Amino acid sequence: MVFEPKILGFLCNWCSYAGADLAGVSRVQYPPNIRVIRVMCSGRVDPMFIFKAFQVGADGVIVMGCHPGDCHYLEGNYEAEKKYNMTEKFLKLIGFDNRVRLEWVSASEGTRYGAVVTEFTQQIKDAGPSPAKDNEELLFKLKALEMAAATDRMRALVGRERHITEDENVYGEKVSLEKFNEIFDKAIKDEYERAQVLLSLEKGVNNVKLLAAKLDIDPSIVLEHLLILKQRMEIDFGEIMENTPVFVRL
Amino acid sequence: MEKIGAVMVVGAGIGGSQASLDLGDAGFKIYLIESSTSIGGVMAQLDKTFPTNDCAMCIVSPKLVETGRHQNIDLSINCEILDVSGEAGNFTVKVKKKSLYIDPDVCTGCGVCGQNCPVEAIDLFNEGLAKYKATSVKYPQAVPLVYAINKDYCIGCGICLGVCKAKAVQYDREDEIVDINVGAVILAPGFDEYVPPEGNLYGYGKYKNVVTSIEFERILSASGPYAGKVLRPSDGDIPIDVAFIQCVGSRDYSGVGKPYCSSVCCMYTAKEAVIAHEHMHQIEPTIFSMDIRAYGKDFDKYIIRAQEEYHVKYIRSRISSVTEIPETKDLRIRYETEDGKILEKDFQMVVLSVGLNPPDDAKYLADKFGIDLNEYDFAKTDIWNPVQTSKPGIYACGAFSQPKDIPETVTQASAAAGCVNQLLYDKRGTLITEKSLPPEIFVAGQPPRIGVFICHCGINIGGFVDVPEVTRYAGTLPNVVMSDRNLYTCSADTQTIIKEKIKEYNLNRVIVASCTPRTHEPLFQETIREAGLNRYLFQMANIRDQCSWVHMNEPEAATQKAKDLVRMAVNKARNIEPLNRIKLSITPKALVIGGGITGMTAALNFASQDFETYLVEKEAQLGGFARHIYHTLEGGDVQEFLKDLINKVKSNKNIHVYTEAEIEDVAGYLGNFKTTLVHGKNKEKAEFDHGVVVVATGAQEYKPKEYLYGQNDKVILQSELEKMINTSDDIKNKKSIVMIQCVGSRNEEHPYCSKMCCAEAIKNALRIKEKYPSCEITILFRDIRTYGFKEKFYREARKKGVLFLRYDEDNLPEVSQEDSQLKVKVTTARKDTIYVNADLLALSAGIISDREENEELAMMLKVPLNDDNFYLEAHVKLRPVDFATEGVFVAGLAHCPKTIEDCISQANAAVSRACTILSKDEVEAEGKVAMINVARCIGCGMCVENCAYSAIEIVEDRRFGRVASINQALCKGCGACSGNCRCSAIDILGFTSEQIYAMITGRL
Amino acid sequence: MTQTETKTESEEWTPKIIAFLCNWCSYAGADLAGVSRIQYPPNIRIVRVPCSGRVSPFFIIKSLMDGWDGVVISGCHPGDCHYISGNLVARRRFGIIRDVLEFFGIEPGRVNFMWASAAEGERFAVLIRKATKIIKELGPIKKF
Amino acid sequence: MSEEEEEIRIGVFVCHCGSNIGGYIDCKSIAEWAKSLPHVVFTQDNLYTCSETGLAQIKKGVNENNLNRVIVASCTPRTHEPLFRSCIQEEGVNPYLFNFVNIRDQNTWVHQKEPEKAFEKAKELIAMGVAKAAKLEPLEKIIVDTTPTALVIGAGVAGITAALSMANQGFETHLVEKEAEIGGKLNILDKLYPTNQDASELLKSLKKRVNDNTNLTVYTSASVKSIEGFIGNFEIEIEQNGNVKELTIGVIIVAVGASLFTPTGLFNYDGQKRITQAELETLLKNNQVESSNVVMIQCVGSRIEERKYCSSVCCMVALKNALEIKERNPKANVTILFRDLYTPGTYYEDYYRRAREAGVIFIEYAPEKMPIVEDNQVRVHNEYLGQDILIPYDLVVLSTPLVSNEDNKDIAQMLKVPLEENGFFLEAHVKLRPMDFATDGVYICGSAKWPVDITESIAQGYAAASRASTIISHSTLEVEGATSSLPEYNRNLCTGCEVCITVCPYKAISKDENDEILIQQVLCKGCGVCGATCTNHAIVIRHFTDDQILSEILAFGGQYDGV
Repeated sequence: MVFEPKILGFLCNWCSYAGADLAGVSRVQYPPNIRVIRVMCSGRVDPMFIFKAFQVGADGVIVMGCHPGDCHYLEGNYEAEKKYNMTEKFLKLIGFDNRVRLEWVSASEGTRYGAVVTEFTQQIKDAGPSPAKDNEELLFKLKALEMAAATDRMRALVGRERHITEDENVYGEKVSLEKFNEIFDKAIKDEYERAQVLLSLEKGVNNVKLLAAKLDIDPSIVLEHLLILKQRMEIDFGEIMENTPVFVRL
Repeated sequence: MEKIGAVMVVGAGIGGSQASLDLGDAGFKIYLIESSTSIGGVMAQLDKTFPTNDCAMCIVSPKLVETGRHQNIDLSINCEILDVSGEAGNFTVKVKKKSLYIDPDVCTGCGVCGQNCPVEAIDLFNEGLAKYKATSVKYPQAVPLVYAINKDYCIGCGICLGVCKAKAVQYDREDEIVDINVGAVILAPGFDEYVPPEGNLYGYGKYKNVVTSIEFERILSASGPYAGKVLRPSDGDIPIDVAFIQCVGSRDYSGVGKPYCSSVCCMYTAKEAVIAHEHMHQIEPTIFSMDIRAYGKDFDKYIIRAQEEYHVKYIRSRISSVTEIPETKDLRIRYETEDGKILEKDFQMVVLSVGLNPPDDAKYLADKFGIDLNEYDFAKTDIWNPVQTSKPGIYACGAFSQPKDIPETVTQASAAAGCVNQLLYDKRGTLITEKSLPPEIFVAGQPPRIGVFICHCGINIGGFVDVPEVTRYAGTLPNVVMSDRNLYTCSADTQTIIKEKIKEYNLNRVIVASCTPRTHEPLFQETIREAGLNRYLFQMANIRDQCSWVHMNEPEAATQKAKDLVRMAVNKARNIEPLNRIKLSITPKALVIGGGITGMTAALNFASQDFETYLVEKEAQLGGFARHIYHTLEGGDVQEFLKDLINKVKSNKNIHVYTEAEIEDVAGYLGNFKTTLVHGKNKEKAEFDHGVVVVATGAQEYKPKEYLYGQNDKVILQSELEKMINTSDDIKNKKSIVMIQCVGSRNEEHPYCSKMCCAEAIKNALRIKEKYPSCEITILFRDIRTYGFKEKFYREARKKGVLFLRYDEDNLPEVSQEDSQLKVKVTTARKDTIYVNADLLALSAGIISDREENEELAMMLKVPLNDDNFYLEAHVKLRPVDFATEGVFVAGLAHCPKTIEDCISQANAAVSRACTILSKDEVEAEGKVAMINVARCIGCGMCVENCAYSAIEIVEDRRFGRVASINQALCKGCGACSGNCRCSAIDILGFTSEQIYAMITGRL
Repeated sequence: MTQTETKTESEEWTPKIIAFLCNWCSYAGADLAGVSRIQYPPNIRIVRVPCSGRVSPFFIIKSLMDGWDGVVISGCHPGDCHYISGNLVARRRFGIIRDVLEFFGIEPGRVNFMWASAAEGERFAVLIRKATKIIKELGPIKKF
Repeated sequence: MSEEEEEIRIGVFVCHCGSNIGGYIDCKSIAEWAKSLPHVVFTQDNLYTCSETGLAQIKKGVNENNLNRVIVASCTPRTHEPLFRSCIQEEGVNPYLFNFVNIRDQNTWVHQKEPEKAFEKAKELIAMGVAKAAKLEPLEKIIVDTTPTALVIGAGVAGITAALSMANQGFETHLVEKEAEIGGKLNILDKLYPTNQDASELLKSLKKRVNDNTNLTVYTSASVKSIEGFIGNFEIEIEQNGNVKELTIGVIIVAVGASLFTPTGLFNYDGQKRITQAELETLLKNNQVESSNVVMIQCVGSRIEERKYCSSVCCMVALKNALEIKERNPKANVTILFRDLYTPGTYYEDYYRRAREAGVIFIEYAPEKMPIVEDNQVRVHNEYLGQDILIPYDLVVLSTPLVSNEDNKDIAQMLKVPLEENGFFLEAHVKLRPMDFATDGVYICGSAKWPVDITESIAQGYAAASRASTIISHSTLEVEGATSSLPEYNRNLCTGCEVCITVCPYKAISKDENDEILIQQVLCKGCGVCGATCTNHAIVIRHFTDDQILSEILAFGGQYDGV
């Protein structure tokens, strides 16, 4: 059977959705694999939506917004780009980064819309069906990514990224993208691992060594994560079993 | 130059805080300058303290809170010293107060900024074991509880600005540079711990399960990263076999570490081993050590307990290598035993007992303040006065001059304060301002009119507790005439509101429902006092620390609890009455008991501050035991010093010396003692009043019954040997001299170390070797305890050929006499038996207390003795020269064996503590004290026994016969008497039974 | 008033516990639990006393008579007392009170003595959880 | 609460759109299939749902089946949503309980060759639409009263034009000028290009019109002290001579103009023999120019590293003044040293030609080899000759740029509008909304935005007034209901971190006096960026809530939340 990917598109109302309509009016033909969710602005696309989409069986997700400078809401698409970049970085951790795309399509680019969708559909076809389907482990990881992206830490960083790297931070200085990314990338890795730890705890994987083995992270790092999660009041020490403390999710 | 009545204290660890408190209490203006963002220093990092296993935080935090709030102490954190000019009596110090980027006056320390900061950085307070945020406070109980932004990590995202409800974040806050004019400076920057360099043989930095002792301290701490669970960093398991390796970076002549002994490591290692075992019983600690230097008061007992009760194993060895077993991350230690075997053992974790280094900025400070450092870069101090630096007017205390433990640090802090008192005494009270307060409104007997202020604490309370609902509820409670809520009740503008409301509603009781009274009650009490209400007409309900913060997931239950707590507070408030603080007048005179170096130093210090002083000596002449000492190990001429001291005492018009004196009675209490004594050959009677007492009665040399002492005249004491060396030529023809250490010390009869004997033996040995290099000297020892910089002399003695042989406690040397030849048999640790012929045998006899004499005086002064009959101070760690009984202090050998310099420090410290009282015309006692209902009292005396402060006595009452009577000046209001009173005759003002019943019964 | 306290069927019964904490160690420990945001059951109401030695046996009996389901008394660890020996006095006193309570027919488990230092926020929470559990198992107090 | 408890009853109407949809997929069977979806109680297929008949069918369906959610699967919401919304509104159903499913433009039309797949796609899109519809909540549009008054800040030619235009439309208009006289740069100009009309003439006529206009109040030597509120309802404080006047204003036009640049230290500028064009204007005005050798240097202080922009008016000013000198003294030598001459449009190009014809000499210089003004001659390197040319002078005139006013920042802060890097005001969109700010109700014209000449200033003045009048020509303002909000039940989630404030391009979010986040519904456009950014998921984007979008995603994956 030919693989027909399920693709979810988030289209901004003013440019991309209009472009998609124009494609229709112009009878531009493209593969019917895409399902569109209309949002007012690409900046509305919460990273959570994308992780969720993969968890419920999407093979690919595409976010489309106005071209830089054309945003109906002035700058929403710039914010979208930052959020998308973070999402992509997260997905890269599980090799899903080739299943997402951010494209700028204007209201007048019906043909281009068709081309982009066609091309992206092909890309996903080439990539094959999402390995997450019925794959406990990948679903677990996707869930972890979703949780990680939803932490206030990640959201604060991504929410302020544009401001402090392109404009100026509170000290009137511009933070170099390099420095920002160093912190950002570390945060992505940490939060992903911590989310995995939390999810594992829920499944009864509850001490440092078991967690380290399951998640393939150095036990000392697992311990660090656990301590931070404890500070955040997500978990607590439980009883001690054979000289190893057990951690419990609160 | 005009003298200035202000003092700068640099470094706000326990030493700096103590010095500030002493001097602040004595009426000086204090500028306390701290380089980090909160005070408390290393002590605040500790879990427990030796030798009592006291919780460090419990005992230090009240002191820190007091320091932070003291009205004469101006505390500045995050500071840097830029420049110093001037001279003793008048210095100008340029200080840079580095910006915290948070307004410390506005920050309420609620911590929301830290929780929301997205940038994680390392937490230094937990020694890198936990992560903290770019906005953070050093530790949860920090004083001042002010957050700071670490700009090195901060990316300037601005989140903290938004989440700070108090609006304390100020990114454009600039550094401030101020010139501070002071009369004297006390340097108390503490120490920095030794960090094993890269490539160290212990694998520190390379193996995760090798940690330093200070890191291990945080691991042990209940408020540390692992919440007090002992876990190893590699995998969070509880380690079973834990090795402690001593002398890491100390007593190290290889050039990697430091040559001196860090003095405290033996004890803290034992403590850490004990606490580790206590926290997790499965842990079996092993300590690798060279000598065990448990030379302080009750230290040896602690080591014994560690071994016997906590199964701490000691191995005398320097280890040769530590290697990690990659699969398990366990550590394999290779070591050589005393008898020469090479062994290996695996441990789950290794703790390195790292030494104490001079502070990293020691050279910088020395340069700025113009003081000299010694060969190890510690502050160089006067040989007779260990707190006096090379520059007059500048004093050093604590580990800055030599590694030392907490009580010694606290003693030195007070000693430095004592020296400052001496320098600036006539400027006391010149730079401090007393607040003028309106007269108190008379409210007694009026129906309560209660005002309740409920705090949102930003979102800290309001986020979980329905504050409007609690406010509404409070308004419905009996006698509550107004209830209001505030964003931050502690903010300055709210204080104004409270005062206005008191006027508007004619309030006569005020309740604040917010955080904890431990930190904030004094603030609100001050506020209502300013509004004319007695400060005890205040109640606090803790609805944050003990409610909203601990029930964050149950907002409804938390709201209900907050209501209950407010109601309980209202119920209590309805029963509270104004209290008065009793004022006691002070007789500005001092009594010093004991005319040795300690007593004379104390007396001279008092006298030079124009306090009339009575110096009482039981012997015919002054000088005490020092009359038998010629030199110190470091080379000081004791006799000359003593002569000078005696002359000064005798010529001082403020000192009345009584020799051949015997105290008959000391009556009275703090500020108002009356002493009677007889003195002189004719037993003349004398009687005088005084405000304070310093006990400096000293101790005695043990007269051995062992080793043929007294039977063979070749067997002498070290003190006799010293006399021989210094006054005769008798040594000349002695070919072999043997010394035996620990004679009459560290045994069953005297289970403590006499501290000085090792130094004494080495001093004499070195003197002999100097004069007669061919003389063979053998020292038989158990542990050589040349702590601190004295280590140098031990090393020198070894170099010069002095033979050191170690024997075990259960295998004591034997001395026999064959013909005229003395023979000493010793079984060494290698189990070899050696015979040494001795032309002279010197016994290092211990120091013992005079039991009878001490018991008699202790009874008179109502102060306790310890098991060894030395005087027992109020608190082993933090009140080393105080007694629980106020106005009475202890110094010198009466406290425990110690060196001359330490005696001098203690003497000055005792003076400083006494000056906090003598400097005032009157002292104010706490208002919350015990009160006797004489009609109910049957005079059983139970309360007298229970009172730790000797504040109760049984008196004859005209109407009720024998009843208890409370000296409110001495009472601390703990309530131990009341809780035990069988007749319910005692009540505690401020915590009366009626008030507590009201809280109990007002449940619904 | 206390007699009127009823619980709705659906709601699980939770005990009401009164705690007497000494100001210097346990109260500070309870504060630290808060500062560290360590969560414990909200059934406890805290009364601050200067020292555990202040807690008269009457306070305990009065509390139980008044309908509190349990009492917690916590002071400094032995040797840590701010008032030198107040906690030791308390310890001696409370050694006896459990027997007295039993004599009255009150389960001794309703009265819990413990030590918690100013650094033991975690321990404080654990002890409160434990005490709550014990008292919960004992059920509501009998009314006098 | 009652709405929540109310049973959700969804009706699905599938449009054939003639053969546009029906020609490819079987709408009838789709409608039939849709009945199987959760909460769907009624379905119908219509030939043209948007026709009178179709609308009547919807109304009937709603009435007979008690529908409280309506879905139309047809063309695109962008064109047809309002129609269907008002249709169900007429039947008493809140218009926001309507949901559109696009099965034509984005389905049948684009998958004409794969009708089976298009059929499946249509079903899935409808399933997603139903999932979202089940989560929809009724919303109300917000109506705000507007005050029919205007404030114009700056009484230069742009400001006066805008103010007159507003006043002439009958709006009470307030014109604030910081100087003692109105007129701005007209006060210093001599002639105006390309007509060579006297600037004073124009000024005189403007002043007269201002004075005669009863709707217009002028405040000179005055400044705006504070601006609170929002579109239609700004609260303004104007300070004049120490007195503060409070006004309620509907719209604000920023026309603060720009400042002259003094080229201290450049080309030996001394204000005597080496002056600026502005100073030359004054000399010309007073007829004091007697020089016979005039050298003008263009781009002095503009198009350099520090100030990268072209000031756009200087070329024309130089030409105008050169011609003026030539006209008064045809013997005078006038040389213009330039980098590029910008004379756009026929009028201006023509003007340039006239200058050449009049004998003005043009010499190009390169920025790497700047002309050097010596004591009596100017040394300029000529690329073509490959050597320096020496031009004797008795007057050097430097063409300096207009620069932004120093107090722009204060005004920008009060208005919550942005400045660009050179300190000029930044409009909402460079191409599409040149007179608007992102902040509603605030408009921009003249050199405050960018250096412009008189002609352009006048044009912009009219344009800004026209934009502004669209707001206050209505007594009320209707605001979209699908905006972002911080609902009461989410208040405790808000940490106050203010990230939403930074990302909101409309400055619709601020903190109120209680330090709590306040979303000004009137200003919010509902883009949703704040909601997607909110660090603690406290902000709800109405009509596009997380819940609604997630249910669409779940439906996409074949899952139905809550069923």
